[in-house]
Amino acid sequence: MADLTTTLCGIRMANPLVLASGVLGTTRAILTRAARAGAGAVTMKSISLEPRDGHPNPTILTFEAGVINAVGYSNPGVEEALAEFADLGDVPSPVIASVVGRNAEEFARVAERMARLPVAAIELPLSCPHTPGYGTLAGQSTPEATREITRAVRAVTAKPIFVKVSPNAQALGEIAAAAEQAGASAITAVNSMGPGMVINIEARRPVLAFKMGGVTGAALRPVALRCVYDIYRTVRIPVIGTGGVATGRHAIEMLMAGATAVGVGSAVAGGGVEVFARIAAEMAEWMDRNGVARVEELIGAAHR
Amino acid sequence: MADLTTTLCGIRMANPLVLASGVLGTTRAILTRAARAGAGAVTMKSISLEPRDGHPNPTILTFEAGVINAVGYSNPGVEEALAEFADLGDVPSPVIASVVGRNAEEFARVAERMARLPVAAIELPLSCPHTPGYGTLAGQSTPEATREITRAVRAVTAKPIFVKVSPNAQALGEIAAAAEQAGASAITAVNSMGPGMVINIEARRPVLAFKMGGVTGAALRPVALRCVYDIYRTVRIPVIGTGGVATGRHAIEMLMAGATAVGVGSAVAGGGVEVFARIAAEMAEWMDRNGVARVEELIGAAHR
Amino acid sequence: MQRIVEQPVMARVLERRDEAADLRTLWLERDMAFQPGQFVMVWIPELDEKPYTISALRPGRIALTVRRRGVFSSRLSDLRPGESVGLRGPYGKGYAIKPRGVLVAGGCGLAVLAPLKDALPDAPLIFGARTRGELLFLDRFPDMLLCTDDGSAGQRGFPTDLLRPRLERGEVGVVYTCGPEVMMKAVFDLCERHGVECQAALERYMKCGFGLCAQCACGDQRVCLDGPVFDSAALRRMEEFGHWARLKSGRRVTLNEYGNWRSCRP
Amino acid sequence: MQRIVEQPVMARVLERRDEAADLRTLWLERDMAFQPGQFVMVWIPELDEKPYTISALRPGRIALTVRRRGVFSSRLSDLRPGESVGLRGPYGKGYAIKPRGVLVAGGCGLAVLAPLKDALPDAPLIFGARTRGELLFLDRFPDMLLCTDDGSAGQRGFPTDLLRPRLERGEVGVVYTCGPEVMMKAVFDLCERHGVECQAALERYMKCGFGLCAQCACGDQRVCLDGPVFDSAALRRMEEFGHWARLKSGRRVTLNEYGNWRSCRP
Ligand SMILES: Cc1cc2nc3c(=O)[nH]c(=O)nc-3n(C[C@H](O)[C@H](O)[C@H](O)COP(=O)(O)OP(=O)(O)OC[C@H]3O[C@@H](n4cnc5c(N)ncnc54)[C@H](O)[C@@H]3O)c2cc1C
Ligand SMILES: Cc1cc2nc3c(=O)[nH]c(=O)nc-3n(C[C@H](O)[C@H](O)[C@H](O)COP(=O)(O)OP(=O)(O)OC[C@H]3O[C@@H](n4cnc5c(N)ncnc54)[C@H](O)[C@@H]3O)c2cc1C
Ligand SMILES: Cc1cc2nc3c(=O)[nH]c(=O)nc-3n(C[C@H](O)[C@H](O)[C@H](O)COP(=O)(O)O)c2cc1C
Ligand SMILES: Cc1cc2nc3c(=O)[nH]c(=O)nc-3n(C[C@H](O)[C@H](O)[C@H](O)COP(=O)(O)O)c2cc1C
Ligand code: FES
Ligand code: FES
Repeated sequence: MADLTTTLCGIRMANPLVLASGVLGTTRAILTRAARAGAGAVTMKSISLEPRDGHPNPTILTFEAGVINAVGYSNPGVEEALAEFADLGDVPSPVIASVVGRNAEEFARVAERMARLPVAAIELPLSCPHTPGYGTLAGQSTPEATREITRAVRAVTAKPIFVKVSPNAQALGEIAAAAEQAGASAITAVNSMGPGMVINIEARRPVLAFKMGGVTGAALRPVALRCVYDIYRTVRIPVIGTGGVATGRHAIEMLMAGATAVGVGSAVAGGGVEVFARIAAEMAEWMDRNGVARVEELIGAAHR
Repeated sequence: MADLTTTLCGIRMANPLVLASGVLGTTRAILTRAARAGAGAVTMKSISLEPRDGHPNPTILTFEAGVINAVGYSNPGVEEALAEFADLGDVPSPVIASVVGRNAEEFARVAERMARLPVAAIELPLSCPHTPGYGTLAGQSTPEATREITRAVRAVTAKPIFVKVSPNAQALGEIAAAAEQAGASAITAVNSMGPGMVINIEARRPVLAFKMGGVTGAALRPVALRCVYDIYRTVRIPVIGTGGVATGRHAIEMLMAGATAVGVGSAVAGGGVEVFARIAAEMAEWMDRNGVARVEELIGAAHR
Repeated sequence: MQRIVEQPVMARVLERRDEAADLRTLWLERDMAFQPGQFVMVWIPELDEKPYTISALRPGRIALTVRRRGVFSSRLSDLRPGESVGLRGPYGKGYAIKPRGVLVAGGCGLAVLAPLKDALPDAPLIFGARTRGELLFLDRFPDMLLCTDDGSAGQRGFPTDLLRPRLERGEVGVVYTCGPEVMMKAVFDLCERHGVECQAALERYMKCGFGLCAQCACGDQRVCLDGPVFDSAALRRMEEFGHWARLKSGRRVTLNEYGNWRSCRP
Repeated sequence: MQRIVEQPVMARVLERRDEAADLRTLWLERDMAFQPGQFVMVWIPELDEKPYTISALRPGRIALTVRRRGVFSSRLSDLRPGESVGLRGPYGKGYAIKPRGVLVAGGCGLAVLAPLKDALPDAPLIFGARTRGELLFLDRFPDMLLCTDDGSAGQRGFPTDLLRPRLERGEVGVVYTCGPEVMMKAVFDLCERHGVECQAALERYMKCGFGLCAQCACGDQRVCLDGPVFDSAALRRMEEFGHWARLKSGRRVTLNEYGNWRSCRP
């Protein structure tokens, strides 16, 4: 049987699948469930300094080609998160803390505290397209901001830092390079796309309360794949390829584009928590059929 | 029965549906067929100064959520186009000429000649994501380039000019405003998204010969809708809302987001040339059921 | 792969009817395959979207029974015939029907159990409210076994007081309950003592409604998809059941602090 | 809405066999529901993708018969067992079977008609080539009516010479043809004079293969989706048939200039 284990920035994973931030990751118990269901690593929903209610509902919809959301970083704030995730002993996979802030200083303040938890890495999404004050809407999706924020966080923790980038960024290569230079350990590519909009024609109104929201799932997949391909050529740190992965074939495409690990989020909507075990099984089956013994043989294969 | 006629920059259309550039529009005979099949207006495949073979095959694929292409502006060049489209007498709908160039001067040279044809308008795609020397890859997707190119073309023709923008552009509002100020008559929103990539895992290679290509169809729809919504708030000239429209409901969503006309391209892949008549019928049926007599009542309705 | 489009579809209000103090039933134009215990997300454009159960179904129409409580439920209650709301769903897992069931409702939790009672007309239905003015569906279910905290109608006391003797007599196969979580916890504990299965419909703050965000987490369960109805085996594993719930931000608070809408108490 | 994923799926070469000068058949590992006249797009990674017909089918395998002509067809012909190519399709509309059909093939157009002959073993098959060395499938179809331009095998002359008497005798219900377009035009004109339906498989430069780009336009028809097989009614309306074709850029040129791959002449 193919060996699905992989190592990401020194973090041993039973398989390359990472539960993406914002999907399922609200509590320790749910993280535990996702890990038991087969996720090689699990990411928390992003945590900010203060509690946030996020946008009013509707916040999460699907359309014919994926998911669209404007949750708006609802989260209980770092204080509460330290309690919720204090004990991660029963989560059988490494846990990644996702940290957001309105500026470099805030990122550092939250990251410094979250890094005290028994988490394997700190992820910094600089790329949310629908939360005023954060991500793209706060100008965090530029090489300069990326450098500044990554440096600030690097100064407060020795843990691996994953910088999460936007598929919309025009200077994606430069952003990834800036992150690498500033001390990032890996690039998570990508966050949600757009934003997009859904209008209900009987109501004559955008459906999301925030009107627009990030597009993920199938719609994002080819764009995410291209971002991973580009970033792999630009930086030497590993990439967590994220966007639209729903099958073992999709995951292997991501690996071949250059990903060391593969994020899975929206596929939980159609496939349930069981999606991790299914994708892993499909990967193993394909690898066996094609004489591939280890995941490493696949990473970046489309470049050779 | 609902009245589907609409007027776009003085151009009378039997319905708001426009055949998008690059789909079906290679010859006069095919344009005639699309118009007879119910397209309210039809757009030619983009024409450049010299003939272009475009990228090698594979150039056009579909994935689970839409179409991905890197055709690379294959076209017979302006000289040949003048012969092909000299007589448009049997095309029952207005014809839009799509013109591309490597710089403002080339745009003007091609546009000046194409404008002598009996075409209703000249469309300028500044936004192709996969053709070196053109569009996004030539830096045409900025407010400055948009202004310069639009001005140059405005200087050589009095016909309506449609400036076609990219869904990836970060300064979309500014680009639309620059186009308007420089004399554009309408904004076509949007061109293809990304680019994206598709990898064949058995071959371990990107499938498109150009490796990456623009993403269209269902995947693009919410992003296109948001672009139209944003542009409608920014400029006073009309918008041709294009991206992923495949049903009457989709077309009405575009109108409500602010479009005056609605482009249809990728839907031809699943729906055939018949897609225009079907979408128009679905629109009329919805309008009848909802007491909407005329298309104008729908334009921008989601903003009110 | 996601194939189902989770978006609200507008439905017109056909009629409305006052049920009790602050409680109103709205009939909406819609056909729906609905299992008792499931819910729909109700969208009022430009305001919010919240979960509600369907309290009755007829061909071409469904009913929501809404307690006027905050801004949203008030706006919903005040909708007039001809106006529309968006509906998506139904979502979640309903009650699993087993022999010799007893229904135990508290307050407007009866809205959830009402279609189950329609499906099981011979099953006993115990209904408790704080006071006579908060009783509902008295005409619809004339055989209800009533109790009130203040004794103003039916027996004075709690629904558990009416359930206990039946459990002791060994005549109960399964208990279906919906109401304030403290009440459901009491019902569950009682069932546990008698070795009888209990199915309880939980309420948590919801966003997606289809299992993606885990905003509705209770223990490691998503109330929207894994529930809202949970059986004894699941309830036993849920440390949070009867104790904690999460606010919109995800902050965990006591049930009291969470505000217990099903108690129908402001 | 687009639901089918149009992407190449790799298929292994199982064996190869030389058919004639420069003509080779490759057997690929694939099951496919295929109508004679349809085609597949064949992808050689990092080179190009081109249309080919399936010249024979067996359970679990399909055959391509390829004339070595340019870079692509040479690379394809040279693939060794165990190597793979990508296939997508089948695409297009095949021949519509009608009573009393006659097959008329020119050059490697026989590759297209071969599976039709397999399906209609009793239908006469007229096959013309320039010279004896370009004949193929002689063992597969021993009953073929042969002609060569130079008389080196079969009757000296063109396939039309063998078709004409049959038309005159009124024994032909429909003519299925594939070959150089000038030949097909001659066959079509002959059929028109005798009031007999003709079905011809056209060849144009292709990109998508599924009707989106109209790069393959002939008149107002897309050869990839509306064809490649067209009946007399359609052929009559196509001004370009027999006269013009389009290069990769879309430039319209004479058939001579286009290069007539089906003639199997360099
Ligand atoms: C599965 C389910 C079924 C429900 N069925 C019904 C029903 O049939 N009839 C009925 O009257 N109510 C029902 N509710 C409750 C309903 O969703 C609203 O919470 C309630 O109407 C109060 O809304 P409000 O905005 O008017 O009050 P607010 O003043 O905004 O809120 C008061 C309290 O309601 C709760 N609440 C608010 N929003 C939500 C939410 N999205 N999800 C869960 N709780 C929330 C919170 O505890 C809050 O403290 C149901 C809830 C769930 C989870
Ligand atoms: C429906 C259809 C079925 C075909 N079936 C067969 C078959 O069974 N066996 C076979 O040997 N060939 C077949 N062909 C032709 C084949 O696709 C190639 O064109 C041929 O193999 C020459 O390719 P090349 O690259 O080697 O030659 P090149 O030197 O590149 O091209 C020589 C000439 O081939 C033609 N050509 C090149 N590319 C294409 C293309 N994508 N589409 C159409 N014509 C093209 C042009 O006229 C060109 O001038 C078919 C073509 C079509 C349209
Ligand atoms: C409902 C939802 C909420 C999300 N919330 C967050 C978040 O809080 N932080 C973050 O970094 N990414 C968030 N994302 C983005 C995902 O982590 C992921 O990058 C994206 O969805 C692409 O992967 P997918 O197509 O597999 O879903 C969210 C995505 C969805 C669908
Ligand atoms: C195969 C293909 C070729 C295209 N070629 C062009 C082109 O030459 N010029 C152009 O402006 N847009 C081109 N486009 C973009 C379309 O005109 C349109 O903007 C885009 O596809 C979004 O609409 P859709 O989702 O309805 O297809 C092309 C799109 C496709 C799918
Ligand atoms: S509300 Fe999103 S998972 Fe339950
Ligand atoms: S090859 Fe694209 S339409 Fe025929």
